[in-house]
Amino acid sequence: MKTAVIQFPGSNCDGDALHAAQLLLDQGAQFVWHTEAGLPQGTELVFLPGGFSYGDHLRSGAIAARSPIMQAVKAHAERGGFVLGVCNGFQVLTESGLLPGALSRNRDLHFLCRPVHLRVENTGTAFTGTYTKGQVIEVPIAHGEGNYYADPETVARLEGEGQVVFRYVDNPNGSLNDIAGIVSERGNVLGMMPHPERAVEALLGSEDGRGLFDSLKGALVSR
Amino acid sequence: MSTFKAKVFVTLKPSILDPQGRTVERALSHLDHGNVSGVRVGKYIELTLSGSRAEVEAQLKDITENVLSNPVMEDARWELSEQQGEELVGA
Amino acid sequence: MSTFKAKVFVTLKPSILDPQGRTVERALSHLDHGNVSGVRVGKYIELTLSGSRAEVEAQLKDITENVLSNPVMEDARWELSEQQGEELVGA
Amino acid sequence: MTQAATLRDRAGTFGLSTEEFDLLVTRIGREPNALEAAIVGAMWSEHCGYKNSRPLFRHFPTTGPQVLQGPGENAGVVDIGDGWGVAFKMESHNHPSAVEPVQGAATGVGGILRDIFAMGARPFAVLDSLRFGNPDSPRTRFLLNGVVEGIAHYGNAIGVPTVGGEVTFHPSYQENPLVNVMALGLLRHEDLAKGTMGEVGNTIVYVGSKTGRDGLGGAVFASADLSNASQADRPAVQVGDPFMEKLLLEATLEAIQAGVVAGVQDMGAAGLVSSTCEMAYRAGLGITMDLDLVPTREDGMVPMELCLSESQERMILVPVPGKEQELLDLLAKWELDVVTIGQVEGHTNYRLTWRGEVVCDLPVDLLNEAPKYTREGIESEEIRAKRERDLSGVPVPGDLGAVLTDLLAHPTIASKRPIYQRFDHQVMTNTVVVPGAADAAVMRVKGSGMGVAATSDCNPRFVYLDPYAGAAAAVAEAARNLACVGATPLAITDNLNFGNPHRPEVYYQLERAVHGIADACRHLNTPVTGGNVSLYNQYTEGDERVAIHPTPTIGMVGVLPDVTKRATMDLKGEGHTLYLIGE
Ligand SMILES: Nc1ncnc2c1ncn2[C@@H]1O[C@H](COP(=O)(O)OP(=O)(O)O)[C@@H](O)[C@H]1O
Repeated sequence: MKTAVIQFPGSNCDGDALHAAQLLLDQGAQFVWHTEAGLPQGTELVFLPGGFSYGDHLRSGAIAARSPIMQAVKAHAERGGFVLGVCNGFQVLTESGLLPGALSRNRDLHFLCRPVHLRVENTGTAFTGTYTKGQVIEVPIAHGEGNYYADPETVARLEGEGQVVFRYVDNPNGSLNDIAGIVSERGNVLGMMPHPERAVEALLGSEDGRGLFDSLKGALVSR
Repeated sequence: MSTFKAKVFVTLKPSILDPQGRTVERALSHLDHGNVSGVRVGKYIELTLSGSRAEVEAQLKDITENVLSNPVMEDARWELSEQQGEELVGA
Repeated sequence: MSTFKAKVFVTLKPSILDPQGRTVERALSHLDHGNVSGVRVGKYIELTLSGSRAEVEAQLKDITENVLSNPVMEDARWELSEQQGEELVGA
Repeated sequence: MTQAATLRDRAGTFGLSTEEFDLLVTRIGREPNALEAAIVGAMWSEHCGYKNSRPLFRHFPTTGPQVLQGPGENAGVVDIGDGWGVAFKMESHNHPSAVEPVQGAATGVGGILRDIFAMGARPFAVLDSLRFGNPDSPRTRFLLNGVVEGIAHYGNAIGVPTVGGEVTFHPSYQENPLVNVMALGLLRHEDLAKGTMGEVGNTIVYVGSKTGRDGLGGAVFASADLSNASQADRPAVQVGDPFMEKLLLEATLEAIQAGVVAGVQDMGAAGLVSSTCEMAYRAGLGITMDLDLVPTREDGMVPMELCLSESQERMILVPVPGKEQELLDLLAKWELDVVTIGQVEGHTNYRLTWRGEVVCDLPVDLLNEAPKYTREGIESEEIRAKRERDLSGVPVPGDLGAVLTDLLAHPTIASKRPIYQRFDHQVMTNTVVVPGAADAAVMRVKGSGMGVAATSDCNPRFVYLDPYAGAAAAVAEAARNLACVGATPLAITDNLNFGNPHRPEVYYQLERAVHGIADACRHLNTPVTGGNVSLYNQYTEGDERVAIHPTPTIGMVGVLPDVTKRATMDLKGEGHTLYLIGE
């Protein structure tokens, strides 16, 4: 699966995203700098990594969402291409309107880094096909602004359409409905606060994030 | 062409819980300021713009609504005043 | 006893680096707002206080200077207005 | 003459004693101007010149086959095999953190990270060793919360994991907390960079943030007694911007790896002056710089401010001759302020011009060779009595279970999870042994099977009672912590936090602790590759000067040839056997 990892100034999980993509998706995964106007030919997955793009100044993800490459990412998403936004990447997705809602400061105002348990709520997406419904997986979080918010109608729609893909078993940040990750209406854009790319090697404590990458690979084959 | 000084106020929508405001409020009540309530913490941004008034007004509205605030959870308003000569510095 | 609505504005002292303002300014210039300069990002805090005007004024000064701002690196100013009945809610 | 007399009278404001001022006059054969006096004061301060501690350093073992870079550069570097090296160093930001804990701690992280990437190494781990006063006091809560916030703010944003540390509480740190931060970076041997000006004709490039008036005189401030006067010093707060530093880090490493950098150093204490002075000294050459070219954040800045400002996130790069434009082009991508401000000269002076005039012209050697003071240490009678106290009469508590729960409840011993979970300890996806899993952290080296382990340790109460044995024990504890995760100890960095060295009982502690560290390192074959000294950690209580507990923090690095063989301390299963080894 041809993967483009977008690098914004201040991204700091870009290397981790690339490492996971190269390990599990495609040796040829590559970085794309935020000032580029287009994605590399044949890009199948856009990976918006975690970190602190533009230092999280103003609002996390706000400035990155307005950078040139995001036009290309939007076009890719409109074509049905896969987009995965993790942590800061999720914030960029909401700020750019590719996913609904917003992420605000954690309930207790502190940055939190620790493993959390997620329940897989919908296995009918390209990102979750290899999990079983209701399966609980362990994936680390590391964020200060992961408190998901959307107006009640939007939340009702997300719930009704099965767009809530991952839910915290024990809500660490105050997110509405314990939402940890959502997909777009078409199901091709996933944003999540926890870091699946940090949970793909047993050496680092958990392999539960592998399923997401395996699912994507499977989804591509069955397309 | 003139120079304008703008002040932008960004606040969380009233319906949204403000954990920071709540924390400040709690801290104040521990400090014997129990008569303080309704604390909300927002952003205050100062900027200087140059151009004609009409242009600058349109631009500021755009910047305020589309960059400086996120309409999903924030309200924003702005004030604009024309600056003369040296007065620009300071404030 | 009356109810007052206070607005507090906290800004970094002019001599102190404002990384946030600097980043926002640069981002705006990339978004074709090159005529924007002097961006400073501070805090805007709203609170409600009850008491006599004199008490509340003294209290607000104290809160502003010692809790809401860090005098080591920030300046703060406040505005106070008396509220009647239902007007309290909303900005 | 009258003006010179005035300068001499206020030598103290430049951090110079009258004797030192006279020495300066003798050495240069004329009266210095105020800027020169201030520059000398900064360069001869404890922070930059180590005038009280350097004579003791010769006791340290500093060599070994594993040492790629010993003391004297921005950081030490050890060889871990397969062409990889680890750069590491520890630094204190005690006094700034006492004044403004968030920014004080944050800029402490920023400063030590710059030391690491100035060596050409990519920072890949941070550890923090923190000491606070009485855990129940509001001031301690304020400081602790602020310091943790500051470390998190900077480390998390720049994307270097904070993988370990320690937090202890003791009343001696009530006013003067200790914030020691250690950083590690990974490099290929061929990328090892040096803080040198290189050769005559090289240009000097300033890169990073603009210079403001912040942190002005911080070097002097950091070495001065912390007293109520520090309230007035408060505007001396420096604000850090991890975002800017991230850009600087990427730009610097890219430039070093592109082979266009002959020398590099960060601007730390005493800012522009100390970085360029040290680089000139290492090259044995003079330089000329034009202060008018320094990018400024504010109007009307004067030479004293331009020279000594401690604005954060700034570096000096010296391009490889002929690659100047390549370097400037490369830096432009990162949108940093970049300007060529001077060049390396055939003479041996440190020469600065401003508005067309020479405003400083001093020998590079003089600036870098601070007078050294060997003082006499005398053990405090009071402490000796405490140490020698006969403990045989102390009754054994009846309910040892209750004692155990009391001990476990003490904040120094209790779980530090509420602290370390505020630090991103996994970014970079290398952290194999995370905080809480063992007493040392282990990071893998991607692209090899190896692991690097690190720990920081010191038991100040032990050092207080017996500086020699206590300091040696800190080294031994660090080595044990590494052994317990399966790593072979390689080398140490130290951070000597002590009181006022003019006091004989403090100097005694410093001297004995240095000997303790040196001897332990010799036994364990872990040379000292660098370190930092923070003196004058004391405060005024009534009329009395109270020194902190002497705290020589030891940061140790080790290697695991096979990172999958790492060990953690949790019990792995029912029926396993526990052994007690050692005495
Ligand atoms: N300030 C800190 N920052 C990060 N990790 C910390 C900090 N303090 C303690 N830790 C981590 O918490 C764990 C327990 O530390 P500590 O209580 O000092 O253990 P011990 O006393 O057994 O050495 C270790 O993994 C240590 O690295």
